[in-house]
Amino acid sequence: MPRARVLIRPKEGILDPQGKAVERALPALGFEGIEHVRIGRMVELEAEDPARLAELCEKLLANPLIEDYEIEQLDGAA
Amino acid sequence: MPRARVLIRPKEGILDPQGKAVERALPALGFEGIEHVRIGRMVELEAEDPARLAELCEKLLANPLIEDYEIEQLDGAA
Amino acid sequence: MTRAGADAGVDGGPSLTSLPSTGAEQPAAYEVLGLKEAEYLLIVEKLGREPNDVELAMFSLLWSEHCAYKHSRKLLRRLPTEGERVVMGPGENAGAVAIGNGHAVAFKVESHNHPSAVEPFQGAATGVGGILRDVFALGARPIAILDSLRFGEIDSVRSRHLLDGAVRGIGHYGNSIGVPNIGGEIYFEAPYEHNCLVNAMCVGLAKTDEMVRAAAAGVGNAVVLMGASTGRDGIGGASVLASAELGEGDEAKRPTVQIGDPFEESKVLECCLELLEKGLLVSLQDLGAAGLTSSASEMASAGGVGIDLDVARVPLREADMEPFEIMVSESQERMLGVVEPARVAEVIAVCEKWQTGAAEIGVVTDSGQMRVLRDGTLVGEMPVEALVDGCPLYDLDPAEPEGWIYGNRTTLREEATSEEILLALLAAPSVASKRWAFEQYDSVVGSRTVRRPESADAAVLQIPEAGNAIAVSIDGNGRRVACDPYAGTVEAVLECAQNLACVGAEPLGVTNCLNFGNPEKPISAWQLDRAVSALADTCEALGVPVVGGNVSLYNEGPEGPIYPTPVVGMVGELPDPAVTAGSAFAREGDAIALLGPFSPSLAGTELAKQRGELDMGLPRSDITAVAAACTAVRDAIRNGKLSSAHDISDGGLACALAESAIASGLGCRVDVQPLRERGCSPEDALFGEGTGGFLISGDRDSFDSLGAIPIGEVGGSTIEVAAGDRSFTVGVGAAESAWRSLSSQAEAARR
Amino acid sequence: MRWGVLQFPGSCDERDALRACTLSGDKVRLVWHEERDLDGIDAVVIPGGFSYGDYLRAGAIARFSPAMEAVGEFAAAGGPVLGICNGFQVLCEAGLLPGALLLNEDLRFHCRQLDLIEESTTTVHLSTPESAQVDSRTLSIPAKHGEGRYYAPDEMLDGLEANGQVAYRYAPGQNPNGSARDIAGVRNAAGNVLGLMPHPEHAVDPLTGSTDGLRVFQAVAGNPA
Ligand SMILES: Nc1ncnc2c1ncn2[C@@H]1O[C@H](COP(=O)(O)OP(=O)(O)O)[C@@H](O)[C@H]1O
Ligand SMILES: [Mg+2]
Repeated sequence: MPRARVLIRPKEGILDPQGKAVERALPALGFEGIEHVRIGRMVELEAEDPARLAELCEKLLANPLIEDYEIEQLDGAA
Repeated sequence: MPRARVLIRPKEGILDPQGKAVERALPALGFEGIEHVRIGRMVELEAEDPARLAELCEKLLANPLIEDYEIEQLDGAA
Repeated sequence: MTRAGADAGVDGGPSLTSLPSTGAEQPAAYEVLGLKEAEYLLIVEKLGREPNDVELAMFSLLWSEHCAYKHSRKLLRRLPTEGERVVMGPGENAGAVAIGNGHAVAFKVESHNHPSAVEPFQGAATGVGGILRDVFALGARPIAILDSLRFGEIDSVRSRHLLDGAVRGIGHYGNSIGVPNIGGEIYFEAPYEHNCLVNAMCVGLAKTDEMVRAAAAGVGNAVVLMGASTGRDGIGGASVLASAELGEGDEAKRPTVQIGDPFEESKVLECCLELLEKGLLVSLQDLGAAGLTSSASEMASAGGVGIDLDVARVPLREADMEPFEIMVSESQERMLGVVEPARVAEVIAVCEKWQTGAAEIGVVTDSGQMRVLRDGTLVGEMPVEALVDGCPLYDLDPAEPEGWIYGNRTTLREEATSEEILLALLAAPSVASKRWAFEQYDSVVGSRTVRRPESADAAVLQIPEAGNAIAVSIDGNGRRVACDPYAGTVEAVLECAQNLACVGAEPLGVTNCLNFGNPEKPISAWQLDRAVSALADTCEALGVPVVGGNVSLYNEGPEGPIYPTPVVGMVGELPDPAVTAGSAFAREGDAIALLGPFSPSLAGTELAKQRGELDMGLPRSDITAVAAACTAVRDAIRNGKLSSAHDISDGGLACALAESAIASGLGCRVDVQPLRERGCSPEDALFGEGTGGFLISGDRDSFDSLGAIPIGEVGGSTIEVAAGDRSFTVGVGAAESAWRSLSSQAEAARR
Repeated sequence: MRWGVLQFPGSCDERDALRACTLSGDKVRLVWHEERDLDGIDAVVIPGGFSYGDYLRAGAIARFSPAMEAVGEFAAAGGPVLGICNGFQVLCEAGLLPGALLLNEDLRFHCRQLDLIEESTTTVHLSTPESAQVDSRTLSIPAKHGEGRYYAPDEMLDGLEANGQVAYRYAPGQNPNGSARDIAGVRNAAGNVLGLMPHPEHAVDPLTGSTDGLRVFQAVAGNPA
């Protein structure tokens, strides 16, 4: 079955508490020069019908009010 | 600054209850033919020195006992 | 320009549907911002000119229902607010009462209904965050959270989604910040289907002489913004004022949903408490609805001073925010402090220690003006008095409805036996055990929790600092208030008092959240008017002051208003945490008795609901008699005379018996004859509801002096009740499975 | 005996831990996460709570603090260390204890009083004279976490069991999170570092439910009840 990857990230302008906390902690760990850290989710799956993935994201995987998503097809269609 | 994306996924063989929960929710929402759902994290950031990202992943972003990671450079180096 | 989610940021504003629609003629900006023409003209008059955009944005928010209480303030004047124990009353961020040994507890309940209906997880989480800030703004360390929730019927997918999200959100915030959640209530009723209620209450502990007020003072003192940086959160409605900079496709940049960050709050909380302990703050105020606009203006107003703020000094999350955006942003986890100039550096150092933000953004002036600058250039100037107290207050135009307006749905078959009815009532999600929900909350952090959820009618927290304990309860049955707003609200207050009595506590103070429909509509206005009178009369009769609260109006769905829902939170004191009681039967062979002026009827009950027989009308409670019964129970508990005490509420005596039995694993044998002698039918006696009923167990000998009427005995493994032709026997195990069924009903969404 | 209780931004059970140490009759002080000096401290508690909000992974950020560096050296020198809940996660992240803690199997946070079985052991720090009595080996202690599913690869688990490094298990049927082999707490090979998910510091006062947690503190301090 075709494999796909969905990347889900907090919408632009929406607070990302996780990214903020990690970014703030980095210098103390010896990592300087790292910015704009945003933390989201990644979903990998196999879907018979990749055409329906957008709908799946809207309904279940992402929260469209606060998250954007992006679908990547990982290998050739069936 | 060069942008990068880190994908972090649960190691093969480790139970992924989030993926399972998605699989369980699918039929009620009218989705058939979706399998092997695995849920991980995505970290996007800008790093002055992309060469240090592997170290960042090993030390902080991923826990090697339970997670695999993958680094994608998103655009040309500085 | 979209208006999507304009009501997501604040609670209690007009809902989208009631805002003027964009017709052929473009409405004026003030109209889109929710101001009436007359209000706008009044603003022009007070300023002596047209307001600019920054000023209009600020006025529109401060003159909103949420901030100005324009339809409720006149009613609230009826409430009794004074008492010997009152340390802080309405008007402060939270009320507070003295509990002895130089300590006080501060508490308040607040709604986050509209944000939770849009995004339940974040809406509920930020609701908890907001009420915590109100309490630590006084210098009180939060020691408990309670939550009062209302959703549509649980067989609706939407309700289960909202329930799941709200419970996870409340847990997420409270658990992370380390404040125990010790109680609450959840009701499921169709009128909440499109407008759920999420009310959160916080209780904090402080040394009385170290508490601070929110009044700005000291001309020349610095105004310091602490905590999170400011983004475009919750600008929603005010976005009509945006200049063209943010183009059409960029609406996502103005998030309609605010994200809570309990980690940031935890740091700000510790930071503020440390600042107060070191005496570094003159005053402190949280930023809630309407952000800087309301916190700065209210501080200035309370202190009778002016404030100059420079928006260019506000740490921003997004570049290029406009001045009005900075002034109205509702970004979470921020606090505003007034600091003597010489101590600003020390304040900033403490904030750095806690890794949280701090910026000196303004100064206290003697101008009586709220002045907004950007890099030193004036961009807005308004008299504080006009902003905070200038909004007209409205009288209501109440009218009693002709009859029951909420509809009926029959879910119980007509021939159901008593056994079947009992099991159906126990399994009703509003009656069933809420363990599924409260186990998602940390109830033990802080080492104070002497009575956890479900072990007693009220939560009990030990306060070693004061050498005693407090008890807290939160209640409000909207269905019964719908049947009779006056009698139902009396019941809500009495139920709190009875709950406190059941753990041996004496009431000290009340907070409340008035969740109602559109006050501009006569029926909702009538419900609100009656409810406030009842709240006032009952608290007056009990001698318990109302020290704070919150009002959330415009709670309506397409089918009409929600059930009118006054949520009452009551805090009481008990001298010794080791001497309290629980609701579980304790000993085989103990006698069971009824105490109090309990005269149940089927009106407005869970059974009437299941039979589809809801209608207007409730019997009146005898407040004085109930208060006397509370005193009797409280004293008996303090004298160690009772093995258990449980107040009789939802589902009537039969459900109360089942709950005491399930909690102990012990059965009982009971005869309801004494209630029949009070004129109750067998069904009234078993399933009727009403105030004033205590179910107690203990030594039969001790009951006489209490005026309690023996009705049976603890023992066996069945609940056996003689009630004429309605007699029944149900196994404790069967009752327990019905009562524990909420988790399977709630999780149906996830399977 | 003097305890040190670490405090990170966001941790929230440290006051309870302080109280528990005091109740077990000892001296105690808070150790701020930026302190590197554990001088005069005989045993360390890494308390529960959400250090750094538990963001990214629970315990992932806290383990880099200067205080944790000091704890690493302290543990290597044989000093007793107790990690509770988030503290357990920090110790695992820091490599001072084996394994990792994952999201609860049902994805929900649970707060409940449960029974823990104290595994009998031959190591010095946790042996208790009464451990022969079956009854005294069951502790009633609250657990409260959303990320407490103990995981280690099978071979590692076998090794832990063989070495007596499994310190506590959830009583049969009470595993709240799907932990491997019902494991609630583990110790390091030397026996001086102990981590567990349930909260002994919330079980030290009869008024709040149980005093069984004191046994855990006493065991770590090496002076069993
Ligand atoms: N129903 C009520 N009963 C008593 N006091 C109330 C009620 N509603 C609001 N108040 C009081 O009015 C003041 C303003 O409330 P609110 O706007 O909710 O405060 P904040 O902005 O601090 O959250 C508070 O002191 C509050 O206690
Ligand atoms: Mg406030």
